[in-house]
Amino acid sequence: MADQEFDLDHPPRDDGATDSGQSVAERLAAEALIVDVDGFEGPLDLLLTLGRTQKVDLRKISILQMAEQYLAFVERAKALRIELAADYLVMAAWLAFLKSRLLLPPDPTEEGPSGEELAAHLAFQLERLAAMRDHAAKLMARDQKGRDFFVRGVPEAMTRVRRVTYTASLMDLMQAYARIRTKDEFRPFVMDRDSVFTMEQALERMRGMIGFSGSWTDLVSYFPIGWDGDVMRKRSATAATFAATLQLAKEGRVELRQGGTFEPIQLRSRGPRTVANGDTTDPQGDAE
Amino acid sequence: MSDEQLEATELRQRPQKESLFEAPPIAEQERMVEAILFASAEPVTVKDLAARLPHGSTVTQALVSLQRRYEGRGVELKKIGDAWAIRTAPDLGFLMQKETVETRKLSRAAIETLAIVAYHQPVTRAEIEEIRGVSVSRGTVDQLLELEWIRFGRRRMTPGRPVTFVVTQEFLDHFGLENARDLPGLKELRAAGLLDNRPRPGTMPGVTAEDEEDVVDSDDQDDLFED
Amino acid sequence: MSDEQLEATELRQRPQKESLFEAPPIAEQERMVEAILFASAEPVTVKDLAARLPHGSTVTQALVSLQRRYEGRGVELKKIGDAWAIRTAPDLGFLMQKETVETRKLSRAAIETLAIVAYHQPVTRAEIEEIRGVSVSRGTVDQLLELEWIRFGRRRMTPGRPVTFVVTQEFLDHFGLENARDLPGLKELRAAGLLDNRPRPGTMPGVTAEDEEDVVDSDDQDDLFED
Repeated sequence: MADQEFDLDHPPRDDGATDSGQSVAERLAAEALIVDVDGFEGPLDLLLTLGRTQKVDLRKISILQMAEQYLAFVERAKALRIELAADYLVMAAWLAFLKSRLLLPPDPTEEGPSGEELAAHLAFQLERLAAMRDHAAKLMARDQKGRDFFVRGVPEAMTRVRRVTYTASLMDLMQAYARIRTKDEFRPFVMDRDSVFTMEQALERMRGMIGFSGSWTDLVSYFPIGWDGDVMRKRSATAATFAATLQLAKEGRVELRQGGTFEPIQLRSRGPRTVANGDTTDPQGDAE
Repeated sequence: MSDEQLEATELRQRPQKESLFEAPPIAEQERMVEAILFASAEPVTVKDLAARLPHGSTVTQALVSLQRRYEGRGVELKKIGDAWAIRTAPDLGFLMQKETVETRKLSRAAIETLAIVAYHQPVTRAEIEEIRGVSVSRGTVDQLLELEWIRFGRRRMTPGRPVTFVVTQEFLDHFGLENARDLPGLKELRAAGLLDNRPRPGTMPGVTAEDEEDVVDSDDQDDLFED
Repeated sequence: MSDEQLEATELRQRPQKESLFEAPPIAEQERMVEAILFASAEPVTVKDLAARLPHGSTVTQALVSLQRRYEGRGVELKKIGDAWAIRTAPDLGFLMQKETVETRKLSRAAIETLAIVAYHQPVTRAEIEEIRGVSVSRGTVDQLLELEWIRFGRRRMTPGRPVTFVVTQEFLDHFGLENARDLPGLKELRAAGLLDNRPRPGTMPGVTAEDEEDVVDSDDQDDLFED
C-alpha cells in the first residue's frame, strides 16, 4: 500500500519544531493553503490540491500523507483562528479516523471497512473529480457555437400560418334560427294537427256529456264546437267521436243505433246500468 | 476607437506580418465568403468582405464563383444594393410556411347571431340581443366580421343611430345562397321537418300559438321574405 | 440496425401508403432540405424535414447527399442528435469576430457540473454533489438549465424518486457533438471505471439508495452511451 511505503520513504523529520510531528514543508504548505481557503470548493477540492503536490499519478497517491497535510492545514487554521466551514472539520475528523485505521494494525474484532478500503475509495473520489475537471476543460476547449462556428445569421422564421376555417352548414344556420325563435314554446315534435280531433279528446268530451242524454241523440251533436264546418275537421271529429262511442258502448255506457246505411248514428245513455267487464258487451254489429 | 476600426487596423497590420504568405487560393476565399455571408445577420458589402478576408483576396472573384456554385440550389447568392446575402431560392419559399388548417365548428352563440343577422338584416346589436334573449359578446360579432360573413350596414335612423349588421356576399357564397331572402322561413323549416324541436330541460311542452313569428317579425323581415 | 437505416426504411415505406403524387426527384429534395436547413438557426429533426417535404421524399438520402456536397466548404452540414443543421466550418471562426456572441462566463462550478451531467447522465443532484464533494448551488443548475444545456431527465426509481439531469440537443449543438457518445474521452473514462457510481465502503450493499441507484443507473447509461 502506498501509504505504508510513504511512511517508510518519508519518516517524519526530526526538526523538533512542531508538537504534531509535521515537517516544515507541511506546515508551510498548510499555511499557504490557509491564505486561499476561500479559493477551494470544499474539502475534496482541497484534498485534490494536496494530492497534486505529491507530483505522482493520482492512482499512486499517498492518502496518508495527504491526510496528514490536511490535518496540519486544519490545525493551522485553528491556530490562526480562521473559521473553517463545518464540512472541513467533518473531513478532518474522518481523515483522523482514516489515519488511525491506516497506521494501526487491523483489529479483527472491528467491523466495517478496512483503512485500505476507505483510502482506496477516497483515492477514487479524487481521481474521479480530477477526471471530471480534465474533461470539463476538454469540453470547453471544443469548438463552440457562437465562438468557433456559427449559425445562420438571418434565420427565416418559419411562419406558422394557422388557418382556422369555421364551418357551419345552412342546416346549422336554420336550426339555430329555429332554436332561437321557438325556444319559449318547445313541445314534442308532432305532425301539425290543427285539424285533428283525437279519440282521447272525443272520449273525454263524451264522458262528460252522455250522462245527460237519456234519449237518442245524433252523434253529430257531440262534435266539439267549431268542428262541424271545415271538411277536414268534420271528418276528424266524426271518426274520433264515433270511435269514442264504440269504446263507450263497449264499456256498456251507451247504446247505438243506425236506421240504415249512411243514416245518422244515434246513441243514448244506458243509464246507471251495471258496468260490466269489457268482454260482456254485446257485439255491436248493428253499428257497423 | 470603435471595434470596427480596431478590426480594420488589425487587418491592415496583418498583411505586414502575413504578406510573406500569398493570399489564400480562390477556393479558400470562396469558403470564407460563404461562411461570412451565412453567419451574417445583414447583407455584407464587398468592402466589408474585403476587410474581413486575408489581404490580397479577390473578393469579387470569390463572390462570382460562389454565386455560380449556388446556381439552381436551394439557396442563392443575391446582390442587394452593393451588398451580398444568401437567401432561400424564391421557388422554395413555400417551404418556409407551415400551414395548419384547423376546422372548427362555429360556436352556438356565433351561429345564432349569424342566423339572426341573416333573417333580420339589417339588424342592430340590441335587436340581436332581444331576439336571442342574451347579450351578444363583442368576440362573437368580431369573429363573424372577421370571417367576413357579416359586415356593418347603414346606421339605423333612430335615436343613438345604432349600426346595423347585414350578411355579406361571402356569407351567401359559403351557404350556397343567391340571396338572404332564399332562407326558408320558420314555417317552411317546420314543414320540412328541419326544426329540432326537442324540448330543452325545463321547458314544458305545450300547445302554443304557431304564429308567434309574425309577432316578433319586424318589417325588415317582411322585406326579406315577402316579395 | 442503426437509427439512420431505420429512418431510411421508414421513409421508403411512406410513399406506398401516402403518395398520390410522385415525390420530387432527389436533386429537388436536396434543394428543399438545403433551403430549410439554411433558413433555420436551430437544428431541424429528420421528422420535421419529412413533414415539410412533399410526401414520399427520402429525407435521409437527401441529407447524406447534401452533406457530401458541403464537405470542405465554408459551411457544413452537421448531425446533432436526430436533427441536422448547417454551421460554419470551425476553422473559419477567426473571420467571425463580428458574429461572436458574448457568452456569460461560466463559473468553474457550472462548467464542472455541466461536465458531470454530460458524462454521468442521467445524474441526480446528490450524485453531482458526491462527485464534486460540495453542494451544488441552485444558481449553478439554474444557469445550465437557462442555457438549455441541461434539462430534467426521468426520475430515478429510488426512494425519494429524485429528478435526474441530462444534457440537451442544444448542448450537443453548442459543442459540435453528434451525440453524447462523442464526448471527448468518454471511452477512456468508462474503461478506467471513473464513471462508475462506486459506493463508499461501509455502506451496506442492497440497503442504501445509492446501491439501488447503481443498478438503474448503469441501465440508463447503457441506453445512452452504447449502440
